Amino acid sequence: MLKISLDKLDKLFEAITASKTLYIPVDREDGAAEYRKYKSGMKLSNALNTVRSAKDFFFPQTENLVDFKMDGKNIEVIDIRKESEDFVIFGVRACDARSFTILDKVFLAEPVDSYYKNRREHGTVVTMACTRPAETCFCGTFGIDATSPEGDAACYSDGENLFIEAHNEKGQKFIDSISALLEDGDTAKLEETRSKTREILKKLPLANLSTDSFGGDKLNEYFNSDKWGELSESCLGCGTCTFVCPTCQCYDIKDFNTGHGIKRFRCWDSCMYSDFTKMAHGNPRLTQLERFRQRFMHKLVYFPANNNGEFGCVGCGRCLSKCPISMNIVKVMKALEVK
Amino acid sequence: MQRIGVFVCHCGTNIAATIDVKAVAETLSKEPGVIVSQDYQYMCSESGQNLVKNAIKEHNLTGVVVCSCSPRMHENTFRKAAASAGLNPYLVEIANIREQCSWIHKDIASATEKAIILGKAAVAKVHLNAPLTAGESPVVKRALVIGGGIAGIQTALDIAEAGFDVDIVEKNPTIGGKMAQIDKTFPTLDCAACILTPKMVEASQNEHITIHSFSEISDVKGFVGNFTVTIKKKARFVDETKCTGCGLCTEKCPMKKVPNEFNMGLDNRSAIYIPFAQAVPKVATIDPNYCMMMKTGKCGICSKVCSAGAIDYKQQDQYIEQKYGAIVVATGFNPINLDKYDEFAYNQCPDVVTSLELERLMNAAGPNGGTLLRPSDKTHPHKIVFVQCVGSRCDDSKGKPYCSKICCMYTAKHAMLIREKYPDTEVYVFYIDVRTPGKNFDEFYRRAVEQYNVHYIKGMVGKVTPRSDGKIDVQASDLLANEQLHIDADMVVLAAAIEPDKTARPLATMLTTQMDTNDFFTEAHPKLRPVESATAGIFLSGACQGPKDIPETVAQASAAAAKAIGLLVKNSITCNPCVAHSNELMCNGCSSCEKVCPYGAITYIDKEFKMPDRTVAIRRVASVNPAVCQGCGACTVACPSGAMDLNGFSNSQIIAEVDAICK
Amino acid sequence: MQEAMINKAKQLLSEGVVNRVIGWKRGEFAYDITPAVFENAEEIEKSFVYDDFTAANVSKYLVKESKKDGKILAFLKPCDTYSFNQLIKEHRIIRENVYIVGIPGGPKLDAEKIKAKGITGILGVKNENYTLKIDTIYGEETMPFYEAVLDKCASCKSKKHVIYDELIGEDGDTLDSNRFDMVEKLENMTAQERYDFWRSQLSKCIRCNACRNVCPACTCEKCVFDNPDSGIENKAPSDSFEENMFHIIRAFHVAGRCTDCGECSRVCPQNIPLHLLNRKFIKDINTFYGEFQAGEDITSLAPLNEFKQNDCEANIIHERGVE
Amino acid sequence: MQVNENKEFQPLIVAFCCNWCSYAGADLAGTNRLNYPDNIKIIRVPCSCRVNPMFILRAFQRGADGVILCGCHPGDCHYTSGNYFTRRRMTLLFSMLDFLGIERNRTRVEWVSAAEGAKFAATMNEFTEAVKKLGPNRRLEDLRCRKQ
Repeated sequence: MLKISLDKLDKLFEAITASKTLYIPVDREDGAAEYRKYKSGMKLSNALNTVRSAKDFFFPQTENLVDFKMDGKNIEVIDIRKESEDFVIFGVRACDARSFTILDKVFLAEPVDSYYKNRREHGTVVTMACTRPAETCFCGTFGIDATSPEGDAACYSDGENLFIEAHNEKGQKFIDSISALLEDGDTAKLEETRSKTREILKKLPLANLSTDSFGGDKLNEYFNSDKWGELSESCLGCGTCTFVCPTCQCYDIKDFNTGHGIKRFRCWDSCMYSDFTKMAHGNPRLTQLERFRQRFMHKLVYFPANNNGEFGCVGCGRCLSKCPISMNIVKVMKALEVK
Repeated sequence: MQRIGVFVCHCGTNIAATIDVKAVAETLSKEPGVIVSQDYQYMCSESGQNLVKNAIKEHNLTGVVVCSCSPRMHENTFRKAAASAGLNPYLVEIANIREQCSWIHKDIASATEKAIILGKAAVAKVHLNAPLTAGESPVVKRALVIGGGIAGIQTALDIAEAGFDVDIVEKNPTIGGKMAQIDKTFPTLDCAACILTPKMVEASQNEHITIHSFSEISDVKGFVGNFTVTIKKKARFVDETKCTGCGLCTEKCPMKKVPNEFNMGLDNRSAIYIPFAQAVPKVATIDPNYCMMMKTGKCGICSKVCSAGAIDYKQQDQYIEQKYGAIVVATGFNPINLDKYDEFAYNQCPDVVTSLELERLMNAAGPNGGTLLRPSDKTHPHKIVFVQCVGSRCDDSKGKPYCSKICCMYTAKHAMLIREKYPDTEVYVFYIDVRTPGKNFDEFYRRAVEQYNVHYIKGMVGKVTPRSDGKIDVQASDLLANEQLHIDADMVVLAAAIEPDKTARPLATMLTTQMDTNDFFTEAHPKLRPVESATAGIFLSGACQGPKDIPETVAQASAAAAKAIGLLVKNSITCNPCVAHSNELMCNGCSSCEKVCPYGAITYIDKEFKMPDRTVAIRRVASVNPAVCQGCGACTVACPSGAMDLNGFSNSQIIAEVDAICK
Repeated sequence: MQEAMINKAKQLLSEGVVNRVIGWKRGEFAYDITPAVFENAEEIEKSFVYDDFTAANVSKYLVKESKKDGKILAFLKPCDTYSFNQLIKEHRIIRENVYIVGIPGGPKLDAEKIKAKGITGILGVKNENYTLKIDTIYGEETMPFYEAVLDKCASCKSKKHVIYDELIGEDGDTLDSNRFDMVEKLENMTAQERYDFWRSQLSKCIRCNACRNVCPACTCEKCVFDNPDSGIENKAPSDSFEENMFHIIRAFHVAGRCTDCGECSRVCPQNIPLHLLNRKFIKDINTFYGEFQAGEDITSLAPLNEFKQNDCEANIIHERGVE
Repeated sequence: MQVNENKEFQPLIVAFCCNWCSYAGADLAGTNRLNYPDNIKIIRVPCSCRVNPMFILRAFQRGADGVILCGCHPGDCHYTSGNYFTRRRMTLLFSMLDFLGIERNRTRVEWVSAAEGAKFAATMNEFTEAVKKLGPNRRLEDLRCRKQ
């Protein structure tokens, strides 16, 4: 496999930025990590995950769709879409990488979301295998191997070198663009690291969590479960879980009056909000219980029902550490599952 | 869809000279919702108003914007015009392009641009105007007059004359006020008591008038047409209903060393007293600070001699609550305290007196039975110096910045009366200016100078020094002769400035009326609404509004009465529809709005609601009484959930204006 | 303490004094505690927890819970009692339906602070003489207890319960906290530095509304930011202005009502120090209008609902400190 | 609001004026032909206490460079107490804006009576100058609203 020494990472990043915009996870002052546009001197974060997932790159929190220019009584419609520039997201973890597959099923199915598609086509996802999973990780539950992340190209570290391999044509192009920096390397140590990580993954507290009880055919079993009341009673109805989630894909379309025109934009929405999918008659889900149930039923039942059994969760664990009242999909699955 | 008409006024050249009104009309015609936009020479003229009215009818307008002078000037005019054309008057907005544009800017281009922006803001606002209907609130057919001087008495008599019940609340044991203390009145020199006391009697006998003497206002709630007032009847320790006013108790009372307020402390009265012979009500009052029985429990003579059994040493303050439709304030004035005026030796020398003290010294019912004697040695004064403007027209903090208005005339009166009665007495008057506008006033003053040879000297008295020989050295400057004078006077009379009664300010707070920095009540408009306060239903009578002489006071008292009657004859009054209202679905019952409401217009009710989660809940929500609310909007900002909004100045309307201006 | 609380809860349930208990429920890990309502002794035995991680302020839940049938037992930490009192003052809680047992408060721990040290794979946390022994997948780690304390507990304002029906343990006093230190530090910066500081903080906002939804002072039926009629409704921080608008207006709406419970900062997934905005208002109120602690009593007027005729003029802002 | 080399920066300033005192004071300034800059655009409110902090932020969002609030002098409020509440609210709000690093001279509260036309004009002249010195509002604007 091709490799580059870890202490030459900055050279690698410089080389990437020569042709494309590069985003890497970096550490913030508060200890958390976030993706930033690479600038010389930035250091790749060692954190397992960023607070916000990588979905922002393809499905940003807010996105302008169309502008209306108003002049007196005249309205002019302006299509503001333009071709994205090529960019690379580096260091995406296996869970987030899988989330793109899930988002693709939503946004690239007919009718295709042209805004999403545009970004997706121009973005190269370079993933990074995990070596230090956290107690909140449960990607294995969804068949994800944290040591073999998907993506256009994948990176693996053995502590000294970074190994890179392509998964597809786009990934190969990426590797070609930086090939001058790469050399062939011995993967013996890497394999050792990976198997060590696999051992750790097996020992994680949530390693035994199973999706066996869930799936597209389980609507009747769970919809009227009496567990929802207890599970949702302390839910604050905030959007934290939704907004840190790499697979949540709901959005609202709103108009913003700038004074001289209208900007029609979409922004993330959360099914936990009381005005989610508000229609002329009001909100279809009137209680927090219903809204709470919606989120988990969607991930565990409705989404697999419509997507050949694929679940709407990748086990990244963000909601486990970020929910203000520590209620999350793991607790829901454990409460509902049939043993 | 809105159908808005824009009307741009030239105001002759007032607007048109600086603003391209055609361009304004043209530009605004392109605003969304505007379907007609016109300009006209004088929009407020009858033909201008017709233009608006016809456009409303012809184009079936849903909103009107008039770009003209200040809304404070003609908003009502155009609202009425709209109403007469069938458009709700509150669908009219004014863009102020005269006072706030054409009159202050010179450059035509920029002034026109600004006028267009102001017009756009008004159009943006009118898009969101809602038709408002004024509510009605019933009127209690009873008036309260606070103060029982000549102003209060006259107001009460006039209101009673119209057939309405009226209560007078007077803080002293008798009504009559300052006028009762005055000897003669200018410019006719007739006796004050002779003209006042019949009115006092008339008031006491009028079936519509109730006099609460020795009483104060302790609380005022409510609003125009429906005030609830708590009156504190102070304990006088004499049962008013039993006392016949025979005066035996006052004769027999052993405690006779009490300074007599009515005679300005120039003589003494007993601890149980009737202020003066013609007092109304003629009822005795015990002064608990001096009464031996009250202080030591030993005496009780008055109780023993009272054949009516009216004495009650254990009497308590009583509180009565009464509803009124209108309130007239007639709290009057007092001469200022002269403690700060050491240069006039007022506190050092008993023969330096104020003009009001002089009134008592000269009055037949006064301490000397009407003979003018020096307070110190009871001798006739042969040389009297009058000092004008003591504390009036002062720049410093000691006195008052205003002219007390009555001093010039009463001093001329005093001088004339003294010269008339004691021709051997020399009278000097030191003045800054002599101000005698008024019917027969200047003639009166000239008589004092020409006929009675009163020495008027333009100049101020610098220092008054009591001498050991009993004379008073008055050091003054004669500005016309440009020389320093020393006069060895026997008496000095100070024309002390007058100021509002000390009870006025707390009262104003209770009434939520405005006062100026001198504590005079502020009228709603200095020219056009001189007897109304800015608070609806509160009227102003007499010197509480500013210094006045008796004829002016009486005139204003009758005017205030007329205004109060005008209110009382109505069965109900139309309320200002620009009031706050609470969206009960949003209200969370936190009480913030109630806490900031100056009118107590907000109450809370427990109401059953179908909640969004299908449950039924009883919630505490705010409810605004539209008759009480005056529309300030304090509550709208105190409300965190935005449940409180204000008609006519709603959040969305103001935001629309902001947006239009910042566009 | 947990034992005493469980016994008290079981006792009050069996005596029929209350029919429900609000407290905290054990989670998957050492730190993921969820506020919960317990209806019987078994549930309590099974999952009731009170330890170094039970930081959540449960008083806001009582807005809803106190309107249900029967009386509920609430275990309130000293800081929680201020929130509770403030809610009574604003007529949001029916006092008679709540039985309050005052319990000693923090300092409570912040799992994020442990994780920020690079400690991961946490399986258990023990406090041994104020050293945390953290059992992880990768072996045992240690760190000083006080380095893992929640910000809100690090500057505790009071150990005193301002309202309770009974207490477990001793009541404490109000404390001279250093809670305004950071506000002061910011005040002493230049406007540009302050601007940069807040930009870097507020730009992290993802508008999840956790701060608002957890806030015991934010109990509006419908928040202005959720109400399209308010003119400022928005779901996303579409522009840096929106970030400012949301946080300024939210802080203003709770000014004089915020008890400084610190929940806003505790729950922020982006670690924005939102409590500094509230503390700025509290500090200003104390300076301009006299010491005021929201929630201390249920009668005093909120500083923005009263005034003095000789209050300082707004332009005092222009005259002081660094621009 | 344009900045170019030939032309001095012309700030946009929103003035909220209470109907009873300051709006009347502005009228009086007009009646007396007392000039003040056309940068000032007045919005009439019944009382200064009607002004929600929201309105002020909204103005800045939409491109205002300064906001001034005028009301009756303390003690003279037509509604007796409105401006006292205004004073507290605005003191805290302005202090908060300052705390966030927004230039403090962009906001102002002034008490102007119906009789103080001259004071109104002078205040507006002075405030406009102060805002001019600061240049365009960048820290509290909404880029979406900026004119192209």
